[in-house]
Amino acid sequence: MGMNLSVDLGKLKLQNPVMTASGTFGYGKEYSEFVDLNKLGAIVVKGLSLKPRQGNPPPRIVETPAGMLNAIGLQNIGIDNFIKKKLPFLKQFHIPVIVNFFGDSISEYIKAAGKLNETKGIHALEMNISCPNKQEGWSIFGTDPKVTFKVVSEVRKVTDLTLIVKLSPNVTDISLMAKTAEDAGADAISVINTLTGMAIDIKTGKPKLANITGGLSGPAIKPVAVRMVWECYKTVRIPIIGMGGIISAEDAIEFFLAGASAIAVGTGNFINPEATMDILEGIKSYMSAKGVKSLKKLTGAVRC
Amino acid sequence: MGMNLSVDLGKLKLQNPVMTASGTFGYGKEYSEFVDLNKLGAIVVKGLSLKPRQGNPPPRIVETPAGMLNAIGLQNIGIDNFIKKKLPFLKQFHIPVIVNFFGDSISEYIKAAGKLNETKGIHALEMNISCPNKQEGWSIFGTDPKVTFKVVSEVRKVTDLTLIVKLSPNVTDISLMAKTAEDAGADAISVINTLTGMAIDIKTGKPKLANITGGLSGPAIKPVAVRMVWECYKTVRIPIIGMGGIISAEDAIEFFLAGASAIAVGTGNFINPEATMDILEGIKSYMSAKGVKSLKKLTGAVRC
Amino acid sequence: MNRLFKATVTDNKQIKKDHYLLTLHPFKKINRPEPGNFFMLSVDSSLDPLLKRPFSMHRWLGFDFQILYRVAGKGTGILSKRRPGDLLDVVGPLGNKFPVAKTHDKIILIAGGLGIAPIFSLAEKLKKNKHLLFYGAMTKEELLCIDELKSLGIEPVIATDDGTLGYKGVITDILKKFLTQNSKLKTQNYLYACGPKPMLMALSLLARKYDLKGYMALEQNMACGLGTCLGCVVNTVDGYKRVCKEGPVFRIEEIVWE
Amino acid sequence: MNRLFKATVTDNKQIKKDHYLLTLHPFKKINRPEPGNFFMLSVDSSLDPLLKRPFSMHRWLGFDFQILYRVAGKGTGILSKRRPGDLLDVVGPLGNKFPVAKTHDKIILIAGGLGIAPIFSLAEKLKKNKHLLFYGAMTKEELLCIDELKSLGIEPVIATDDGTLGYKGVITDILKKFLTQNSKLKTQNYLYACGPKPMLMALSLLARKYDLKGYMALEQNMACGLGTCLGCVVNTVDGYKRVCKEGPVFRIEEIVWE
Ligand SMILES: Cc1cc2nc3c(=O)[nH]c(=O)nc-3n(C[C@H](O)[C@H](O)[C@H](O)COP(=O)(O)OP(=O)(O)OC[C@H]3O[C@@H](n4cnc5c(N)ncnc54)[C@H](O)[C@@H]3O)c2cc1C
Ligand SMILES: Cc1cc2nc3c(=O)[nH]c(=O)nc-3n(C[C@H](O)[C@H](O)[C@H](O)COP(=O)(O)OP(=O)(O)OC[C@H]3O[C@@H](n4cnc5c(N)ncnc54)[C@H](O)[C@@H]3O)c2cc1C
Ligand SMILES: Cc1cc2nc3c(=O)[nH]c(=O)nc-3n(C[C@H](O)[C@H](O)[C@H](O)COP(=O)(O)O)c2cc1C
Ligand SMILES: Cc1cc2nc3c(=O)[nH]c(=O)nc-3n(C[C@H](O)[C@H](O)[C@H](O)COP(=O)(O)O)c2cc1C
Ligand code: FES
Ligand code: FES
Repeated sequence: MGMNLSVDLGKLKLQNPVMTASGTFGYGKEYSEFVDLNKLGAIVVKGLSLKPRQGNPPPRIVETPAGMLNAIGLQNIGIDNFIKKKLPFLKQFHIPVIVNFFGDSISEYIKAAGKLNETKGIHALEMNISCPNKQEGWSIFGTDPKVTFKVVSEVRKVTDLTLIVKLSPNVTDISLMAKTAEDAGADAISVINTLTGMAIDIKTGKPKLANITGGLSGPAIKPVAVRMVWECYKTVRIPIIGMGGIISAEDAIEFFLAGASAIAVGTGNFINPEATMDILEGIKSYMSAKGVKSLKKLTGAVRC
Repeated sequence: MGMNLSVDLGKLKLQNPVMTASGTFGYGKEYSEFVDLNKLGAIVVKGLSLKPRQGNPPPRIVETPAGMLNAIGLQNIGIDNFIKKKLPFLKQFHIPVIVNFFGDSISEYIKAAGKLNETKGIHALEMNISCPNKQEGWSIFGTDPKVTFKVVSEVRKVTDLTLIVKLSPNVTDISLMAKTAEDAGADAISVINTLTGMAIDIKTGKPKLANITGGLSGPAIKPVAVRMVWECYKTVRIPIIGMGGIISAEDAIEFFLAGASAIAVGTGNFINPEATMDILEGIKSYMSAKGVKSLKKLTGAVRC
Repeated sequence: MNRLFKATVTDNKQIKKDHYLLTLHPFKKINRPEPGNFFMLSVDSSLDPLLKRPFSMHRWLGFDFQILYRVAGKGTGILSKRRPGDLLDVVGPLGNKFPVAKTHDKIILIAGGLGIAPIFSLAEKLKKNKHLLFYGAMTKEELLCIDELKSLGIEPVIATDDGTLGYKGVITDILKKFLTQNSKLKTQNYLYACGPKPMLMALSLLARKYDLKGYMALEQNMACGLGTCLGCVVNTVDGYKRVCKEGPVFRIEEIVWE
Repeated sequence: MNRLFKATVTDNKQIKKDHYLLTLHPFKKINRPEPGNFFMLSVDSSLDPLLKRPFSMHRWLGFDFQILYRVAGKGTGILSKRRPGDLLDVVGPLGNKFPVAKTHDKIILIAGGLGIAPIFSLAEKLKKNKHLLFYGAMTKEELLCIDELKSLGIEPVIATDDGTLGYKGVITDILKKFLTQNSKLKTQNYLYACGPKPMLMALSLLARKYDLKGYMALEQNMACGLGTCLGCVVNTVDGYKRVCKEGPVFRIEEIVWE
């Protein structure tokens, strides 16, 4: 019916706007039973670092009202293992593979990006500068604009892949962070990562997470995420990947209207393993009911 | 049974820690049908300004997952009308009346505080430097530490009442804001006000709130609020009034363990008009079940 | 009297496609609700939906009462699944009522769609010979309580958008015809209306044109229902007023439609 | 086969104070669940509770299957209110199974509390003469499935903390006695256990002391149930392993209790 769902993220073209949020879709394999991966806009894998990491002790997750806290602590198999053991599976599919990565220092970011840049079968990089689960001093990558500019522009130098910077919502001014990422050379931004939260078990008097605090995700944070996407949209010209509490097509459309060019489903996958496909179908139905021929028309179309 | 529930906020002593959150309890009268006001720890009234304000156009509220957005726009009858028409009713009760107030400029803050300071029957002031519903440039009172220090220390000069500063959660570093308020002379801090959020009606393509954005409250934000109370507790020595999503005694106790000396119930009043009393009873039951004789023992007692 | 109470669902009947009639049995004697009053109902103890939902008093049965509702979204969807024996938390009766003065010669009631819920209670309260009821809906299938009205001796003037019953057209157009044909009707009458916004806007114009007085019950998103949150305001000639407290019933001429 | 399916509640029976037996009829043929496997169930379509809840396969009825559960909080509270005809979203069967080798001479099953849910399915699968079942609970009132076990020809060794049925004491103490009295039992046997953490910790110590091999099914908070979120790990001698993927059944000696 001639509907155009395609999305441009820098040089990268997605066939449709439905992506997976890093850390919620593993390396794709587990969900391939529920979702025809070839139908996704792109797959974003669990955050990787140069070396494998064992992550935080359990308990690592706890449910909260309409949301969940996680403190996985960036457990991952490391870039080398990913390339050897996980990437071959993903290469079978025709969709872009986007690798989410992070480092403990600027030089680690650079090394990781350089290594990923050389690897065939990786189509874009998503820099996580915002994960709140790490120790003191680290969160500065995503909250101090000067440091953000530095780390993003250094990474920009070592990769010609589409570079997405994933922003932390735990800041006073998200649009400043968005602008900083744009100025430093990002091709796109992901908005938002998790809000830092905490839950206490009043029976034991102990935090419910071994890590004490964790990242809040799920429907509870959707209003904050939509607002941040809208603020970023008013500020930057690079495309925005919207995420935070998307579990239905209606949610996804809210993000498009607020200014997102693409969206990612995170916690929604846990609630419904087929969420991404249901959302894609729902977006199509909405567009045809509204007579919208091109998805690009929806981006930022909120009438304020 | 000899349980001590009292709380000290500066010079002010509360008989128990259960307060009402500004803007959710009117001027007390409406809820007096459901709650024996004499049993509250304190009553905090709707935010007042020097002049009456008509607030934002409707729609002003919309429900979100486990939360709600409001954009009342600080509608209020003004300090003079409050003193004339509402305060006499409140004076009948033996509990402290805490007046939440705000201004558009430092001089308005000072004038408002001065006027309230002279008024008999007002026991403490809560400065709202954090309401996210106002126009551009205003939110700086609650997000720029330099401005926060200035406005709080100026207000401190004109009042000897207990001065509570209510912090905005829409900041990168809540503990810095807490420290700033403490250094500027605050006797206590309220943590947290609402998170800025947005919701879009995908049928009409318009924001669900006439004001576009609004403040997110209710259970959805509880994990963020608990985390912020905990961060403030580690940083300041003045008492913390915890709020954000408290609807049950269990929620309240979480805040005490995280570091709150008292708590305030906001959105919870809408869900259950008797919430404050149910919470007070629940706190007592918890304390007697745990053999805790003094509420002060619970404050900050989380075992990390 | 404390207006918070628990009530048992004694019946929750699907009366038309999306429409249900809920009968509630309060645990204690409650204040007698008047036409125009509403209740805030918790459909569930879950945190989603979070807030209570407002519903007009539809029928007062002496101790029990009834709510007539349409499944409009999540909350009403859950409500439609409540079964006899289930418990609900309720606050009410709330708000003001339709002020019916004895002196009014003849009263014209106008209901659009679910507006029939409170208008029915008003019709039931009035003597049947003292009023005329205009009742419009999208289609025949959405006309409610026709039999109940008949058994009260009330024969409404009916209009449906698609003409499947009564006049074809919107109810305000039919009313307009009546008013032009019966010039006497015009001044001696009071209008009492409830219905969707476009209907009430049309009615306001009509009232201005024919210099008619009257009242209408409005809706607005609500959080507290008690007048404290200031969330439910509508714009009036005297500034913002709260639907839950100064309303839901307002004088027709005081509302400023944007 | 796609393990996401809808199932109809055909029965949801309260069998003891807080304990329920849920029978589900899947809309499609599902993979045969093995003892140790579990399912993720949506108790509701609400966003609170948000996540699916994990429950062990208790009894496989050929096409339908049963879950034995205790009301532990909000989600199980809601589940207990589901009635025949209600629909639930389910993912499963998930996780690994109790690996029962043919060569094991004699098998000792140990269930503590609700641990009987999966242990029962294992007992049902094994020949009755090949195993001994130790079953402990707080009190007689919390012992489940006793009649069902009997009808399978299984006579469990029972212990209750308060001595209201069987031995008085914790089940691991009773097991210990047995082991010391029957030294032969020790080496030729495999333990298969499920129960609360303190029981499993005690069992681990016992296993180390008597050099017994075996398996135990663990629990952990879960979000995805599919191995992707890395939320459900437990510490093992080889580092963190996911309860939903490498487990829920682990070798006794590999678990590192903190
Ligand atoms: C004073 C008053 C009396 C009412 N009487 C009745 C009645 O007798 N029968 C009846 O069926 N309905 C009545 N309503 C409307 C009813 O409250 C809404 O249909 C209901 O709250 C929708 O809840 P939901 O969760 O199903 O829908 P949601 O999923 O919350 O929303 C669905 C739609 O309903 C609208 N809506 C949500 N909340 C409200 C609200 N508080 N008021 C108006 N619209 C809302 C939303 O904007 C949306 O378009 C009344 C409303 C008011 C204010
Ligand atoms: C593999 C596996 C198999 C299980 N099999 C069964 C079974 O057959 N029968 C049964 O009754 N229960 C079983 N459980 C436990 C069951 O999942 C929890 O009791 C349930 O999730 C509690 O949900 P709730 O909303 O009622 O409780 P909540 O209100 O969420 O919490 C109540 C209590 O339950 C604990 N809890 C919450 N989620 C989990 C979880 N995912 N796993 C363990 N504990 C949790 C909480 O820490 C808290 O102490 C199993 C758990 C796992 C991981
Ligand atoms: C269990 C879990 C693990 C996550 N891991 C990562 C990660 O490794 N890197 C990252 O950038 N974001 C990570 N996130 C954040 C998500 O990608 C997403 O930004 C966030 O959860 C908000 O979206 P949601 O509400 O749809 O889940 C993780 C989120 C969850 C819930
Ligand atoms: C309808 C509404 C009006 C509010 N008005 C004010 C206000 O006037 N001044 C203020 O400082 N906070 C105001 N707040 C914020 C609350 O006092 C409270 O900080 C916040 O809602 C978080 O608590 P809760 O989740 O319990 O509601 C308002 C909140 C709501 C929901
Ligand atoms: S609903 Fe709160 S003031 Fe009307
Ligand atoms: S529950 Fe997600 S990895 Fe196990």
